[in-house]
Amino acid sequence: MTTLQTATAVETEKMSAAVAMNSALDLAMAKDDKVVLLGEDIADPIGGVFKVTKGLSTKYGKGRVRATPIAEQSIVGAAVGLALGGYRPVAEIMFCDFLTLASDQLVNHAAKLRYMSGGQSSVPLTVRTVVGNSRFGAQHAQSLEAWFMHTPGIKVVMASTPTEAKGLLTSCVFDDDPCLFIEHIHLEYTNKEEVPTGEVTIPLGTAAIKRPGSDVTVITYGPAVPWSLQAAETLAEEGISVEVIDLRTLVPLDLETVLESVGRTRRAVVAHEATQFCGPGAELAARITEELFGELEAPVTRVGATYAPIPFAKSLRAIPDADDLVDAVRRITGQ
Amino acid sequence: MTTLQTATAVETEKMSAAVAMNSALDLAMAKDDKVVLLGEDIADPIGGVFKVTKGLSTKYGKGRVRATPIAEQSIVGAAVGLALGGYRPVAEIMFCDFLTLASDQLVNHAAKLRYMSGGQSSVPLTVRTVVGNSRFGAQHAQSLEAWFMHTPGIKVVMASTPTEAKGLLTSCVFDDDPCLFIEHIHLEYTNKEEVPTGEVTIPLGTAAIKRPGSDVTVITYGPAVPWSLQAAETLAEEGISVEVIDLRTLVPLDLETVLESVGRTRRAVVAHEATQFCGPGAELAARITEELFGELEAPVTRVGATYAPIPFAKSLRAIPDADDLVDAVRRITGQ
Amino acid sequence: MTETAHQVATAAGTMPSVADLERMYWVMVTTTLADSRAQQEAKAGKLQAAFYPVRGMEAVCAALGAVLEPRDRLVSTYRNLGDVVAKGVPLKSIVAELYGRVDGVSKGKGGPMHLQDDEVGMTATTGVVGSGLPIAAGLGIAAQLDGDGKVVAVTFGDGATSIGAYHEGMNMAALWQLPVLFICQNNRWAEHTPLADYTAAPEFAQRAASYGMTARKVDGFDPIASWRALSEAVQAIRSGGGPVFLEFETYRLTGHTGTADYSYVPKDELARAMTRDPAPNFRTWLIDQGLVAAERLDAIEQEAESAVAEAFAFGAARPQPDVDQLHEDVFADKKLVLDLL
Amino acid sequence: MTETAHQVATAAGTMPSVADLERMYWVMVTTTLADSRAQQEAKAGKLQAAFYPVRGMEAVCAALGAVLEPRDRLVSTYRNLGDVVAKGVPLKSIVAELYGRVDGVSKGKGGPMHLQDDEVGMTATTGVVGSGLPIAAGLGIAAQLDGDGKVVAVTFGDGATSIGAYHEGMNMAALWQLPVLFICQNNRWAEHTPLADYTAAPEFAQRAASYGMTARKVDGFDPIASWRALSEAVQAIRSGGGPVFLEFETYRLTGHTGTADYSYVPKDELARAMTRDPAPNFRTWLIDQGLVAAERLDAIEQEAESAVAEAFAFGAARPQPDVDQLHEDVFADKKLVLDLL
Ligand SMILES: Cc1ncc(C[n+]2csc(CCOP(=O)(O)OP(=O)(O)O)c2C)c(N)n1
Ligand SMILES: Cc1ncc(C[n+]2csc(CCOP(=O)(O)OP(=O)(O)O)c2C)c(N)n1
Ligand SMILES: [Mg+2]
Ligand SMILES: [Mg+2]
Repeated sequence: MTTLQTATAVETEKMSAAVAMNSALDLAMAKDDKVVLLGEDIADPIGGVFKVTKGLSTKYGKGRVRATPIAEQSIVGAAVGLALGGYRPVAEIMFCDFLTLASDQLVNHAAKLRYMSGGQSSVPLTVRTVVGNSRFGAQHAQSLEAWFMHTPGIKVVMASTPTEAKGLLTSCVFDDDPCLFIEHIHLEYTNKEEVPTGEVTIPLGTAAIKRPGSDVTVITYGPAVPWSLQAAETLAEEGISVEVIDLRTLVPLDLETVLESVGRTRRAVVAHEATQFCGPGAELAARITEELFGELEAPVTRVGATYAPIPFAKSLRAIPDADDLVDAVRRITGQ
Repeated sequence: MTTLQTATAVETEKMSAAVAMNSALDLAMAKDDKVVLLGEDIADPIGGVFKVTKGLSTKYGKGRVRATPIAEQSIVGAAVGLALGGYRPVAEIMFCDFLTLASDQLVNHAAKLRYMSGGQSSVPLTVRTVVGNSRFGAQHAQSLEAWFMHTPGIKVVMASTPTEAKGLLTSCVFDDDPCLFIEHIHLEYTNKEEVPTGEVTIPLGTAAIKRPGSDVTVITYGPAVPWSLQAAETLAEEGISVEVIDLRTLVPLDLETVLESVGRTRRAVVAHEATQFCGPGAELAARITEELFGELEAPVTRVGATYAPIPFAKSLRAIPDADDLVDAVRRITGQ
Repeated sequence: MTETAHQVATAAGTMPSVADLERMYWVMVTTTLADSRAQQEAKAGKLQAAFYPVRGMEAVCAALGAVLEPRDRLVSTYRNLGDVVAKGVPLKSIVAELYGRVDGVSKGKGGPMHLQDDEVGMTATTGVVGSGLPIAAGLGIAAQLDGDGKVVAVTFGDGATSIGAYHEGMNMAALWQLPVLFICQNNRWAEHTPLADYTAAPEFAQRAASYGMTARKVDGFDPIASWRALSEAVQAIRSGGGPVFLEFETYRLTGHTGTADYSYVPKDELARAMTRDPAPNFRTWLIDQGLVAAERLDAIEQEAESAVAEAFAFGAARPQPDVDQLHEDVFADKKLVLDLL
Repeated sequence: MTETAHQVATAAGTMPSVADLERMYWVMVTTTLADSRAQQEAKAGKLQAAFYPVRGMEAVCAALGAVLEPRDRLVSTYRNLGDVVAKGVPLKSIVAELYGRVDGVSKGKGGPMHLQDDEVGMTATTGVVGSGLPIAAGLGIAAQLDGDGKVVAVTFGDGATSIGAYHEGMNMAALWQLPVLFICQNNRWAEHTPLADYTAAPEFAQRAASYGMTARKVDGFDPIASWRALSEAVQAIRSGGGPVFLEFETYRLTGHTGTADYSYVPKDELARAMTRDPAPNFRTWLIDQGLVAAERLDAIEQEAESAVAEAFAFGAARPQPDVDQLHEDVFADKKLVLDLL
């Protein structure tokens, strides 16, 4: 499977995910003047609170890069209108928790207009948003990707590396369907890597095997990828060979890659930072079991956030980490 | 298991669910003057578009039964405020799809305030809402219970009979946590039955075995219960004995009843009208499999709405029915 | 609202061309007839759809149709029959969509709440109160970036002024001076709740002005007054003057839906409003003013009558969409859906 | 805003008692000191929390604290330090919550964005811009039903006026004449976006009046003008006069958060605002007017200084909550949670 397709795979630069996404937006805007950005604080000098749009209002003007009022419904609603008007809007919703304010527009309009219009409307919008963490408390820390997976008509994407953030975001911008692109505050600036300076696209719906292994498959995405790889490392030292699959897009879902792997390893754990109860892992566990029932050596196990709002105090850990995954893998491998 | 507890189990009257819920609210308001209602069109003469609040504004005054502006955020937000102010508000959101407009208040405030305040706040509110059907098109037909199951801190309830609607709604009103009570337009007026005229309460978190059986367990709730029972009837004629469990509350979840049953039948199907992908059935399937892995004869199967917005035309059937369930049961029983 | 029957603006001012007057009359009559027919079918259980009558709003819709160009965009609501007829959506495609049939504008998949026809600039129709305003703002940004003088019109009810999306859309349009025409159809009811029961500030135009945009209140029963206000607004917007808000005072002449009870309406209020019924008043006025002859109006009526009859016969007779449509147009690529099943 | 430094209202009018003046000064000094200390700790990486400074708002907060009774309720935002100090939340419990410690008002589970203390009527604090207004409306309904003259105050920023919840809350309060005091802290910035970039209608009081409620603009740097406007409003509300909206003109004297860049602020604007810095100006004025002696003010400052030092020492030293708190208070009954794991 191709994990990366580069138009010009030559020049690279060390970039954080924030910088890589900035580059993706910059290239997209240069290539297609129908690409427009909107969101709170996205214009210069600040260039977005996470700096992903830095420099773009200066380069492309405030007509195409619009710092908006604090009004999430109208940010996404305006993106819907822009999309219907022939543009490719990229809207920034500062925190994933604030998607609750824009969910009418996302769910009832963006995701349904193509269908309800009998195919007349395309809604090629991208909503970028960020999952925070407990430094801000419970209203700035929720991973709501499951809500949008459960909503027919909208694609859901979460990257785990700078290069993939660039490639997946580019694909979202040029996709003809609405896309929700969820970033994570921890991945935004840490983990710099060499990223192609030219256009990168990664087809939506292709998972990547981030580490091959033979005993257990860990299926994960977004911020859980780094700690899943870390867990795999720990487990390798114990002689357990873990294959780590980064889904990269949740809708469309690359089930083929998942089933091929679990068909080999016969054991699977799904790991994510969203709440476990009724979360993305439930769908994956149910689906894997439906498809590979007779072949599984153990039930598909889930490692997700516990059933609680995200507490502010650090001593209270609601979101899982490498240790939890290590435990889960040990459990289903009978160690 | 007790499926029904009546304070005075004597007098009954033939009631639809709408009338039974009206009776529940009436009795609750008479008993506790902290119970107040708010929502669009809920005051007389119309008494709510589904007539559930008919007569109550006349009886208890427009101070306690408030027809609101069309403003879902402030309906639920005001309910949060009322709850913090010592009241037991019951808010009506006309269609489940409009929860998208109120989800900030439900998810970020109602569900989190007890936790974020370190236990200082109780938020004893109830939000009643209705799932429509395709007579209204795709923006009036969504079953969003999975969103709120995935949100720690809020209870989720769906009744399938008039008596249970009355008993569960009463429990929600007097519960000290926020409750989302989802009704279905088809169940609102059809299926009249004898319902106690006095107070009825059904403890949240208790499922009911609606039909005992030995070959397969069907786990279902709300509008899928009647057609699940119908499917069980059809299957009985083929010699397949189906146990039908009505969950009644999704949070808290009576997993004990479910596991006891599936432990016996060793086969399970989860049936609901919500979208199957990443829906409530995924959690149940995953959980049952985790707990009863070695004992299952077949993978837990799901019967839910297909991955599409709800089409208006009747020829396009996105929501499952008895036939789909019959097929699914036949499949996992190897018929 | 004065109480004189047959009242149509007589004050001096620009006037629509005779062709426009005739088209306006055609829109009003067609809308009135199709509306009554739809209500009748709904009450008889033959049209199994939530249908939202537009009786009382015909004059504003007709005037709007006359001032918008086909390239101008319109965003409407569930109560859209007058809007879609006026914008030029073919009647047969409208009625077939009401019935959920394959020849409907949206192949029967949207239904009456979501009538849309890109060919004529009928861009979107929402069933969620107020949600059209931010969408219109976005279309306004698109039009502004296109820079070709397109106007975006959005219609909504008086009750929609209470909701958050209304507020956000208004503020955004004023901020960026977007080419958006906000059309508040004030029929004095929000479902079954009267205006006075949901706001302490019933002067919508005044409130709209406080966002920093031009705003006016207009007699919405009067097609000429409506046409004048609308064409002035459209001109101003087209020439870069920023958004305009127009509140049209009318009255809901029927129940909220095609089947809803309306016994609660104050009888005298309704009777007074009925004397302003747009189509018949316009007819009388056109004749009185010597603008269009009675015979010509008769011919328009007959044409409308047979068009409506034909459309309903067509709509009810056409087949429902084929089952393979179920997963079509969820995404641009159908295969993606099949992978998720 | 005039440019005279040391300016405090001199116009005739009712005045707070000396005790109130002293308490107001105490609130202002304590807030200023605690704010600076929190920013300093945040910048040093010792306070790992999003902290939102309140510098510039001290006068309004102090005046609000002076006019509200303990039974009156207050709903605040992430930028809440002045509000919670003024409402009487103990400083140690505040600071411990900033650090997420077990002795915090919310046991460390809420954090700085969600300071709350039911004991003193500090009812809720939201991190979602504008969401406090509908909640305040609901508390207003409760107060109205209680019928005992309680007032509900809600504070929010100028940027919050753009959002849907603001609009819905305002309309609801006006409709039902709820006992709600809307306090717009206009510091001229919404995060990093200046007022002129997010609305074409910067006269918030004027816009508020269009909902059908009393609304006024007040010099928020002036504690006496603020106190007068607030006490008048509270009296009117308490006696059943319905909601009041007050816009307090101030300026954000620091960056958006304790660690945010603020280099983009126009230097002259900031310098002008700095001359109005509430606490030092109030001190000078109290002395000039002969209302409170310098020695008494010195004593208040010293008391505040040691209280702040003590609170930070305490907060940073206390333990974090025990792990068994993780599933406590999700629901009233902890057992329900354990069943879901
Ligand atoms: C957000 C939302 N809430 C509630 C409804 C249900 N509803 C449909 S029409 C309507 C009344 C709208 O009143 P108004 O805006 O005056 O328009 P009218 O129907 O009078 O044309 C309501 C409440 C809805 N469609 N959307
Ligand atoms: C709904 C929502 N959108 C965005 C944010 C991020 N945010 C936090 S503070 C803030 C600025 C608010 O400005 P204003 O209302 O003027 O209050 P101030 O911070 O100036 O006191 C924003 C956009 C948020 N908390 N909530
Ligand atoms: Mg209306
Ligand atoms: Mg501000």
